[in-house]
Amino acid sequence: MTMSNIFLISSTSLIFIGLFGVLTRKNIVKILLSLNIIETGINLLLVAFGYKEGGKVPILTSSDSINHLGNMVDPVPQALVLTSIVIGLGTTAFALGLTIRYYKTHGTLNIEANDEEEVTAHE
Amino acid sequence: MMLLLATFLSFVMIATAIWVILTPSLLKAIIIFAIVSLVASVSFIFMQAPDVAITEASIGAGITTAIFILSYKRVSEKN
Amino acid sequence: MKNDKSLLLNILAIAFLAVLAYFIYSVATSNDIGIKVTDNNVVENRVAYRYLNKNVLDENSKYEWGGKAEDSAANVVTSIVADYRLFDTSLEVIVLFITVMGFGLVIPKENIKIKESTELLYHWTPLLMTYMLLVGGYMFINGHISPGGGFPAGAIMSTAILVGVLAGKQTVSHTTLKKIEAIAGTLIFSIATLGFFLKGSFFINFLEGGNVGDLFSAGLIPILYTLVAFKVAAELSGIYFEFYEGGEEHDNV
Amino acid sequence: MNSVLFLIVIPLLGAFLALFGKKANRIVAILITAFTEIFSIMIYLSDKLPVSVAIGGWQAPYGINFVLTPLSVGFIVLINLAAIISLFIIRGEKEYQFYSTYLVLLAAANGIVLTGDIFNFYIFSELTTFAITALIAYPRNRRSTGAAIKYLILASTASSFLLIGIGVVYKTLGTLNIADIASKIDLLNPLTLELIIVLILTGIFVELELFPFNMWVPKAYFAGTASVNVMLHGMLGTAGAYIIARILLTMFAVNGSGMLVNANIANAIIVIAMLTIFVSEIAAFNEKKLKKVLAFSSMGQMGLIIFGFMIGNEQALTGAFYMVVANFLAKIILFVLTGEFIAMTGSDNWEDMKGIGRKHPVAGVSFVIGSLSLMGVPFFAGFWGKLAVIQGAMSGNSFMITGIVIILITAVVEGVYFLKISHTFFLKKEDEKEFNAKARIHSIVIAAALAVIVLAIGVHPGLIENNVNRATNEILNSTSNYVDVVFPGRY
Repeated sequence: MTMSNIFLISSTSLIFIGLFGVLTRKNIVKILLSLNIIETGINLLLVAFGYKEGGKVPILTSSDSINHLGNMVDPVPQALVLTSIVIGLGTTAFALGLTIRYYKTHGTLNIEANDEEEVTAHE
Repeated sequence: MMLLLATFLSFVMIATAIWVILTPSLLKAIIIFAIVSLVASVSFIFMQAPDVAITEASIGAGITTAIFILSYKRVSEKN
Repeated sequence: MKNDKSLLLNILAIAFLAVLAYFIYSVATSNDIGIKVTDNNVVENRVAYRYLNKNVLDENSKYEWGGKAEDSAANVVTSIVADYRLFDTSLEVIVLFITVMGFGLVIPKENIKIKESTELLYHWTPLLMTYMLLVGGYMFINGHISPGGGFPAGAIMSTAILVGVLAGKQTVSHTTLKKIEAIAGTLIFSIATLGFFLKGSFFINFLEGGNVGDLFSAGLIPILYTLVAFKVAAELSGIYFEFYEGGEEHDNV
Repeated sequence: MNSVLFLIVIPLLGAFLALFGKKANRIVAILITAFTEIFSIMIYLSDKLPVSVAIGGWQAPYGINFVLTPLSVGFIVLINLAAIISLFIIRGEKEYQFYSTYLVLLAAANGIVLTGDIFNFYIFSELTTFAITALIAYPRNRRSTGAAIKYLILASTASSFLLIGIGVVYKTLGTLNIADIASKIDLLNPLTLELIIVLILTGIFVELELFPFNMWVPKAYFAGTASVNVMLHGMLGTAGAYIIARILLTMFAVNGSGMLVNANIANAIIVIAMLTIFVSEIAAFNEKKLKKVLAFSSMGQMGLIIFGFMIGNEQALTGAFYMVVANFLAKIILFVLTGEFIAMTGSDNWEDMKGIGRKHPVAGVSFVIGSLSLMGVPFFAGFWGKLAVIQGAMSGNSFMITGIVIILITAVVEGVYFLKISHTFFLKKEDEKEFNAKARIHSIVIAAALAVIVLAIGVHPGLIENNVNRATNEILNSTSNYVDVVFPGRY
């Protein structure tokens, strides 16, 4: 068992757990938490894809580090993950705003609530 | 030693993630999710990605949790 | 919530995930020829190798610590995020912009009283905020030589505003935040367009100069990161304000 | 050709400045869209195509690049045309958020078509998702909120698969450039390739409106206003058709043919497309809400286009491109008029719209022309597309014949419900009540003008034949054509 295998397996499990949550939960906030777990899992997975046993941080700190560029971990997945974290935040924020509105219009957080207007008229 | 620690972290992460999905209390789920994010950000340091670790800690664990809790207050105030 | 326990749905979901897991397992253990997911990385075959060597423009060029390079950011991740793939990063700013705007659009406007903060929080808040702002400022100024960058810096700075909101201190008004956001966004894209008029290409780092490892290096990167940090901070603080802000709702349907 | 970035940068600058513009937003939005439309037509007519544009001065595959081919720029022209029409039929949206979001959507739809980098594609597709969600949620009532959050959750889950797919591509091939990936795809292990295709396909499924993931479509169309419907159909739907051509038939194609590299997955997509056609036409038949009928029909047409693309021979591809254009024009007519009719009668139900065709004969006739074209009646634009797709499927195996049978059956179903609806419009109004609102002249003029184009193409398909053939030839040899633009001399 190497370090990268551990992280590959754990991140894949996180993605599966999140998928299970998205598929089975009914509460919108729970679904959003599951989505966030998927996103965390993907971020870990991408960084693990770029990881290399005994690799170093891809930051130049001294004149010596330039001679060992081949030892550094792959910086591109890290750059992609930086972007995807921010996109995840955007999704979460927007979805939570919609959730609050949903709670006001539907009176519940259940995703299977009826969307048609007529239902509210009787309440 | 590092390997052992990494394995431990992975187990913590998976266990807490399952807890998030299964717990019936929303507030509990949100707080535990913050733990998942924090452990993930430690894992990023293990994978030599300090940039990602800082971003995940401040955005993934910090701001996301804050927004979740503020929203939770809005959707639970009536019951 | 009792629907959460629907057994059939859970079994179906687990079955689906099991099929998916089996597929991934068979991919990982496949013995056919060709590049596999499980193969070890060979950095030399990847685009990352040229980023690390900073020789995208000229394949044979070499650089030294304290010397010139096509991109003089010592943090290679930053050089990718803010230079080689700057276009992605500026779109990321738009992602945050549109989601926060959508958030402000859909959230119901209600006046919510903030609880009186404790004496301790009220008096120590300025110190805490100054400290957070300093950390954030350090991060975006040093983003090209050490871990950090515009996005986490903006996030930390917005936490300072959040602390202010929770302590009941009026720090900045919502309108000011909107203005900062729009001005920073416009500046980012104006700089991108300026590159077209100066060097003939959008999103080009036309200020490139300085030496690898110096604080004053990497050309436009610190400037862009400053703008990004302010924009992100303004946007995220806007979210906190939306939660507590009353006001008229414009219903036009 | 670096100036092509203005297609992205100017709408985005406009999106920021919309925060300050109070009443001028609509004019500014129209001006910006007119600029992008004219600019894209100029690029299409110039002789500089095809060309690859490196952004930021870093050449591909190290930097991000835009690839301008006759196909991509042609789609840009269509998308911007839909955008400008959607602005003209706006009814009462005044807040700056609407225009800001719209301008971001415009930039994102342009970018999704032009980009030559798979991660950049992911960001653009996320941007369209958010913009569309905000536009659907804009009315902020019960219906639109429900539709928006369901779409957002579905699309984010799907796009996370796309991100995993991109990660696997980078892990195996070490590059993110679409042309670079396309030229190296043969080096991959077959099962790994299958995994990548499945992941990326799942990611774009939601935008393609394909069967298991398309329940958001009727909800979203029903919740949106008329202009949002035109945006959904004309911008997102058209971009979806382009995505199939570019991602499936270029990145994952057998070199020298328009076929997907993995025959099993191609067959699976064909089955899903057939299911989509069948399910959506049956659902449309039973639906009483006019907007939902159109949404279901939109899904059916999308399935038909994907069916044509997946057959992969020359005739089917030509047919698919004809379908894209015909469906684009005809559906815009129907959505524009539906918006007017609903505003006039105050009801979503088509059974309540009796007498509208008598009051406004031009609008009524345009609606009939649009629906006849969708059915594929001879001498209307849609006919040539359906004919060519069926001819293309004939030369395929027995499996394709099933597809032909389904297309013919659903064409009859489609014919029945569209005729029912059109007939209702020309019935005599029972009560003497006046309509709630007046029809706006410019909407009817737009619809009538598009109807004339549909008729002209139907009678004389040579009008767009050149453009369609250009696109078909590009896709038939897509990999080598595309890679040659970005990396001259690699093939």
